[in-house]
Amino acid sequence: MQSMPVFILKRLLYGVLVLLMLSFVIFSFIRIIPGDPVRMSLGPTVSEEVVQKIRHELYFDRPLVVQYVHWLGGVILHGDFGQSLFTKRAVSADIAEFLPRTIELALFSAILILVFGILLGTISALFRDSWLDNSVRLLSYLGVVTPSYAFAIFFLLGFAYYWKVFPLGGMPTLPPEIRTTGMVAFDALIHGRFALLGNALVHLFLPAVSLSLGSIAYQARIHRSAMIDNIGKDYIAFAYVVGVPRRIVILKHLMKPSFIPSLTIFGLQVAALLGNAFLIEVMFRYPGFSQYSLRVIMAKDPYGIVAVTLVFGIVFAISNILIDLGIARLDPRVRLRTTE
Amino acid sequence: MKRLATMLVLCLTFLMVLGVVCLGGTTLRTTITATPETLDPATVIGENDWKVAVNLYDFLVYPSSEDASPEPSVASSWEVSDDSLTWTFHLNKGIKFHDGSELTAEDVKFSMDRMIAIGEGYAYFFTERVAETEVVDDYTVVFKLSEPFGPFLVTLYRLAILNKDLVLANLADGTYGDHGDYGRGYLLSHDAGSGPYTAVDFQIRNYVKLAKFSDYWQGISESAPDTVIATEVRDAATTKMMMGSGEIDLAHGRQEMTTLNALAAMDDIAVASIPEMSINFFMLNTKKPPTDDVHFRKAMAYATDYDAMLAIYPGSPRALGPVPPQLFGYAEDLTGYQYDLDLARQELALSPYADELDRYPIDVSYIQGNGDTAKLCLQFAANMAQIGIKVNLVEAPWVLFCNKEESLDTSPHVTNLFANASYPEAGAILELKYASWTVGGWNQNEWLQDSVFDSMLTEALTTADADARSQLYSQMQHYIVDDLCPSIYTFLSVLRPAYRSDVFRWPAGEGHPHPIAEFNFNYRFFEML
Amino acid sequence: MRHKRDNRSRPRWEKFKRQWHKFASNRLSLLGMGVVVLLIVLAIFAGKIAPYPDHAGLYLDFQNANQPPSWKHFAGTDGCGRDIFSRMLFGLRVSLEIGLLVLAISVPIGVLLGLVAGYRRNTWLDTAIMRFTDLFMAVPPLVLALVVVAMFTPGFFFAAIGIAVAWWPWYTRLTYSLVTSLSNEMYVRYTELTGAPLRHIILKEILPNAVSPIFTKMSLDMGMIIIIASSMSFVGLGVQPPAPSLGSMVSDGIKYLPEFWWISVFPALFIVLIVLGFNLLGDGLRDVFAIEEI
Amino acid sequence: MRDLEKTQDTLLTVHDLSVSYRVYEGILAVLQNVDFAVDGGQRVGLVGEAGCGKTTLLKTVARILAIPPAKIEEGKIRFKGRDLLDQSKVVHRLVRRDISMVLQDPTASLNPTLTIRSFMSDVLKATPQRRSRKERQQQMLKALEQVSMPSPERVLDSYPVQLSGGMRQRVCIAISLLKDADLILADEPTTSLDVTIEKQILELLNTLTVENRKSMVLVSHALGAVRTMTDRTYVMYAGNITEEGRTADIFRAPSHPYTVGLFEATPKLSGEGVSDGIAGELPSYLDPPAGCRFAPRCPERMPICDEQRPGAIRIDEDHTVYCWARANETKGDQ
Repeated sequence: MQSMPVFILKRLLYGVLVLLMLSFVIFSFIRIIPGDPVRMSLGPTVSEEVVQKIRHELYFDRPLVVQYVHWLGGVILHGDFGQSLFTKRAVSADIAEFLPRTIELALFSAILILVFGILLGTISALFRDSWLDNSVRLLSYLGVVTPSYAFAIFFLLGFAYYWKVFPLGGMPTLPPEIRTTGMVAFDALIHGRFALLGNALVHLFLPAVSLSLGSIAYQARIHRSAMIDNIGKDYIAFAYVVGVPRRIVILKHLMKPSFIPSLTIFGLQVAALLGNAFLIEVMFRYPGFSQYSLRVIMAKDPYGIVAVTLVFGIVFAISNILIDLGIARLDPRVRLRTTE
Repeated sequence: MKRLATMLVLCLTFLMVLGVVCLGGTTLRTTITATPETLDPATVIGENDWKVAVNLYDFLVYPSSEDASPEPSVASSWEVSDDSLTWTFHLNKGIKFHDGSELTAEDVKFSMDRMIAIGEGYAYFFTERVAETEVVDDYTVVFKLSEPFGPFLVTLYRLAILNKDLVLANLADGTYGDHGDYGRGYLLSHDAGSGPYTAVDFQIRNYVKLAKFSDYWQGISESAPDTVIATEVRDAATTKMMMGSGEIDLAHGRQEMTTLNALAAMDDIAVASIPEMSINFFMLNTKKPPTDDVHFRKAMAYATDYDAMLAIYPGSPRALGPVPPQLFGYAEDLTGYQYDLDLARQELALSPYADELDRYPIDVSYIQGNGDTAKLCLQFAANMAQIGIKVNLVEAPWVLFCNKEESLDTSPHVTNLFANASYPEAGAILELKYASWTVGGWNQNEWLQDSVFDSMLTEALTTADADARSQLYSQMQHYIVDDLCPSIYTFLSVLRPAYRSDVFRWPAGEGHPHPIAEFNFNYRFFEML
Repeated sequence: MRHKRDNRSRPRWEKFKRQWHKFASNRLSLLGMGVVVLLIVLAIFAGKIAPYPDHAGLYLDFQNANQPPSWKHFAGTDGCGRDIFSRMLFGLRVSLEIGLLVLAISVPIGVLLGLVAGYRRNTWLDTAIMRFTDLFMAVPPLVLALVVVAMFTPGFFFAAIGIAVAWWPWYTRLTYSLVTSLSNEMYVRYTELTGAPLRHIILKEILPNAVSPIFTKMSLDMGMIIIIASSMSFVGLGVQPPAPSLGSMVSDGIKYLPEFWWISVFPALFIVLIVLGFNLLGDGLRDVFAIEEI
Repeated sequence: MRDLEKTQDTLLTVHDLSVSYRVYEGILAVLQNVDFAVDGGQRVGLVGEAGCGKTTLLKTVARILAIPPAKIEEGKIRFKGRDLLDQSKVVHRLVRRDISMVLQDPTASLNPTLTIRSFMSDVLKATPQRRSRKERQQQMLKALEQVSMPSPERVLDSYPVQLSGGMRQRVCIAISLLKDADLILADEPTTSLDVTIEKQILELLNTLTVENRKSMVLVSHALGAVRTMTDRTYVMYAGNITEEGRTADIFRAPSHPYTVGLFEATPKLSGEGVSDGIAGELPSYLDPPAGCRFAPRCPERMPICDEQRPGAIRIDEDHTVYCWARANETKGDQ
């Protein structure tokens, strides 16, 4: 146990290493592909001197490695991801603007996945082969195979256009004075702006649901099978026979080991979330990071792209580490192995 | 979950009420296809940027709502030397910037110098033409040109006057020597103008919020909206919903026909039509086979079914040449090309590629997102098929589209695009479309690089006398259309903003659109009901 | 040597029969297989089956634009008056082609690297390869794919490349774990002892046993890939018009919601059906080969 | 005289129990009309080669048989005069209070994600008497010391993985003894342990049961242990009881050919079957022999063996065997 911090540190370091390599690969990509992004962003009417000047400012006239190192220095020293050619502002500023909203969306959906995935999985495992189980399984199957944007369409049609219980999309803006994290609902909550909170939630609801349904379904499937093959295990039988009450057996002796596989899958689900967020944010006009990423990616905005991939990588790595910690927490075998 | 939903909705409605109460005064809620990237008028050429800029800033001269000819604005009067190289402007007194300080000649000089120094946006009007700017006294400023420049006055519509002191007070370190970043950082999200409105809140990709500037020097009527919120709404479904539910009063004018029809069907919703200084081109690459052959190009021009295309954009007038008719220097006597397959086949027969058409399929590239453009290109492809020309359609996202235009070998045979004159003279669009120095941009896929044309253009632009200039312009148009046929001119672009006629009145709605599209969105002239 | 192989092959055949029996005993798996076969047939004979084959490409009929579903047009028509049902069939073809192309690119690469790394376990080569795969698994596949496509030009081919770039590492991982587990098994040890060459061990011993898991994963991935490909067309970086692609059909339809709902709803449902088919099939296979969650 | 005892305090009687498993290939008829009894304070041995249904029998009694796939075809189980097969709360409570079991595999029977402490305290909390945390602590330590566990404090806070096989088995026993059940079912408590520990554990069980006068069913391959520790012995083969009686008698004069073979094969006995002792292997439960299930392997096989199942033959006043061969002998005697 005591050497857990070391383990985390190792994981972090490794993650950082991978991300550095990745960013370098992307960088070299951008440099080798034809077309001059600077000229592109300014258009043909701008004089060559100006373009050259900006190329120089952005290190595009230096060798790849120099540019990369300079950029890296900026990132490490003062979190400066370079300047976006298309929003004409510091990429870091854009990230600060857009990332929190996406994080909020992702968290919201992640919670939905965890809660409902586990819940449904447990129910159908406990009532195995009952109509309940079967219907859950059927639904989860449909859920797994339906792409998130399909959900989005159906929900838009249903809840936004016909019943009009939810807005079509967008997100209320955060009054600057209460901006702490940049997550609208969260900030509204901690500053007690409940009207805004309600509004934010109402805007989060459909995107989050369409984003998470597929994962919920998958999570449920995994958790179900995990529980079912644990039910057959000797230690459950033993727990019963030495007189542990049913309630405790299920909630503790059965739940805890079943969480191990389903938590592992949960890690993958988070990744899926970040990916799918692209379409969802586009469809719900959710002013989030994915939408921004899409823009810079299409714009071939050099620093933008690198920053975007890097940020995704970071979020990804962090979530993975958290998952691993969770598993280690649950499973002494893992924990002992890592601390050996 | 339904209960949760309804609960949330209650909160939402409550909040809306709250919002309205808080704002107070009249509010005009409008949409734009994209928020500006910056509020810095010196660096932008985009429609959306200027729709905002005309409200934030003042200009030496202001385009008349009749024919876009220059009228006094910040400058009460001006005179030009006989060699038409020295322009002297006398400024009005007591013009207040938004921070209360007065607008003087210093600010004008500063704005011009800054624009040239930065060299982005519309700076190319002035770089290498404006040799220097002199401040004679607080209310007199003199521009010294290095060569005569005919359209000089009208290009001043793009010189927004910045508050020098304010900008200098907000310099960050940058690459403009002792000017640091020349206030670019500050102007990303603040205005430094004297215009009828001031920017109070700007969230990029989200919305811009303008507030009425009460002591605007020309005065501003009570009925003009106190607050204007321009929200970025691209997608049609949302626009329809919000218009229907009255969440917005004025939708941007770039809706598709299906959307417009749906909107027009709603009650209290009118659709204004604003002709732009812009034309829809099929730009034929004159350097790539087979479109490098003039007969081939003419064949294509004859094979295009213009009426079918106008049917996709109903109400847009047919364009015969590259110049929109409302521009100074438009050649009335152009005949252009008509849909005539026989003529098309004759022309095609003259082209060296006539008998090996299938060896030369042509790529037609257009910008993803607007269904009508797609239909246009599908129509075009269908037409070309009629004379045996094979077409590959290439839909590209805006920026990838631009990427391809950068170099000759990546740019396609044909692109479909609207090209926009940046000042109300034929020269503007002729230069943009066909000058050798504007190749490599999305506005010119022709890669014309024709020395004859270049020299004509230079001559025209440096001709001070209006009539002479107009003459040259019309010669050029004939040369382009009749001899070279580098593009197929389909129709004149018309903005069609839908708006709630029960909420406000505006000139464009009354059938008096301003000839320069952006200037229709100067909210000073709006009248809330 | 030869007769030794015969000995092996007969039980294999028996094994196959038994497995087929087990597979067939699960109705859902059969349904999945049925759907997939049907889809493949539809895709191949789209030209024959589609009521309006010419609507798949350049075709304009603004008089018939945005017609609701009817007997004439099962799924209605789109903004250009093209029959959506016909376009769906051709879109299906495109989707399947992309799926196959992606697998054709990523599986061989992935498997090969996996085999090499697995067999040169705990050498620098192993480390290098596996770290390299980590590189490509560090961001969500869709993001990576989009970046790659944006670098080049959008279209069928590069869309496939983009996805493949994000996909091969999973096969490397899978093969790697298979090899490491299999190579511990007795008979491979044995072949090692008999001094059979590495190539022989990999080709004759490991690969045959790795086939079924890999195959299963492929059929499961087919669905995923089709979803991702359609997502890419959805944002305009996938297959380019006029070639019909389900993803872009969906996204085109969105701006016509809610009046012309059918334009995007039917293609969306069709995607669901496709993915459903492949997943059912894949799960069936997984049960038969008794493979853990891949 | 034994009959008297029986009427006095029979703790557990299993009568005519048949249990089968539904599986993909079909129905496995495992237990077949098993009769089995345990008296108060009595220790009963149950022997037979691996896979002959011993565990199924015990699990059925302890009511931890996984149903499905298992199914109780017929039969009665009475415990303290109550029918164990009925699902009423009373019976449930009764079982939870008075029947405890030690499973074969200690590793599998301890939840890898729980510390010994949390497991034990769950058990203690369930017992009728209320205890303070402190008392529980003592109780646990006591239980662990009982099984002569070195440094019990450390063990309490460790996870199963951190313990050796022997320690795990002791922990299991300690846990199963936490509630003082009247009947302890010990299912091969010593497989997977090396000989020395095996000895310790068995002695441990022995003393514990003797001391607090518990009844115990001991399933074990260690025939020596069964011989020394138990009063009665049942011999099972392929889901049938083949022979039963006083341990002493059975070991002195094994009667059923299977028992004989079993004893001969002793040293080799364990997981991998009895190939050396008796030729052949267990019949498949899918379609077991119509007659005596041992017939196919039986050295004294007779035609009838394949047709009818042998009835109970009393060869001694408390020694019963199910075998045609013996039946004829007894006839011969008369």
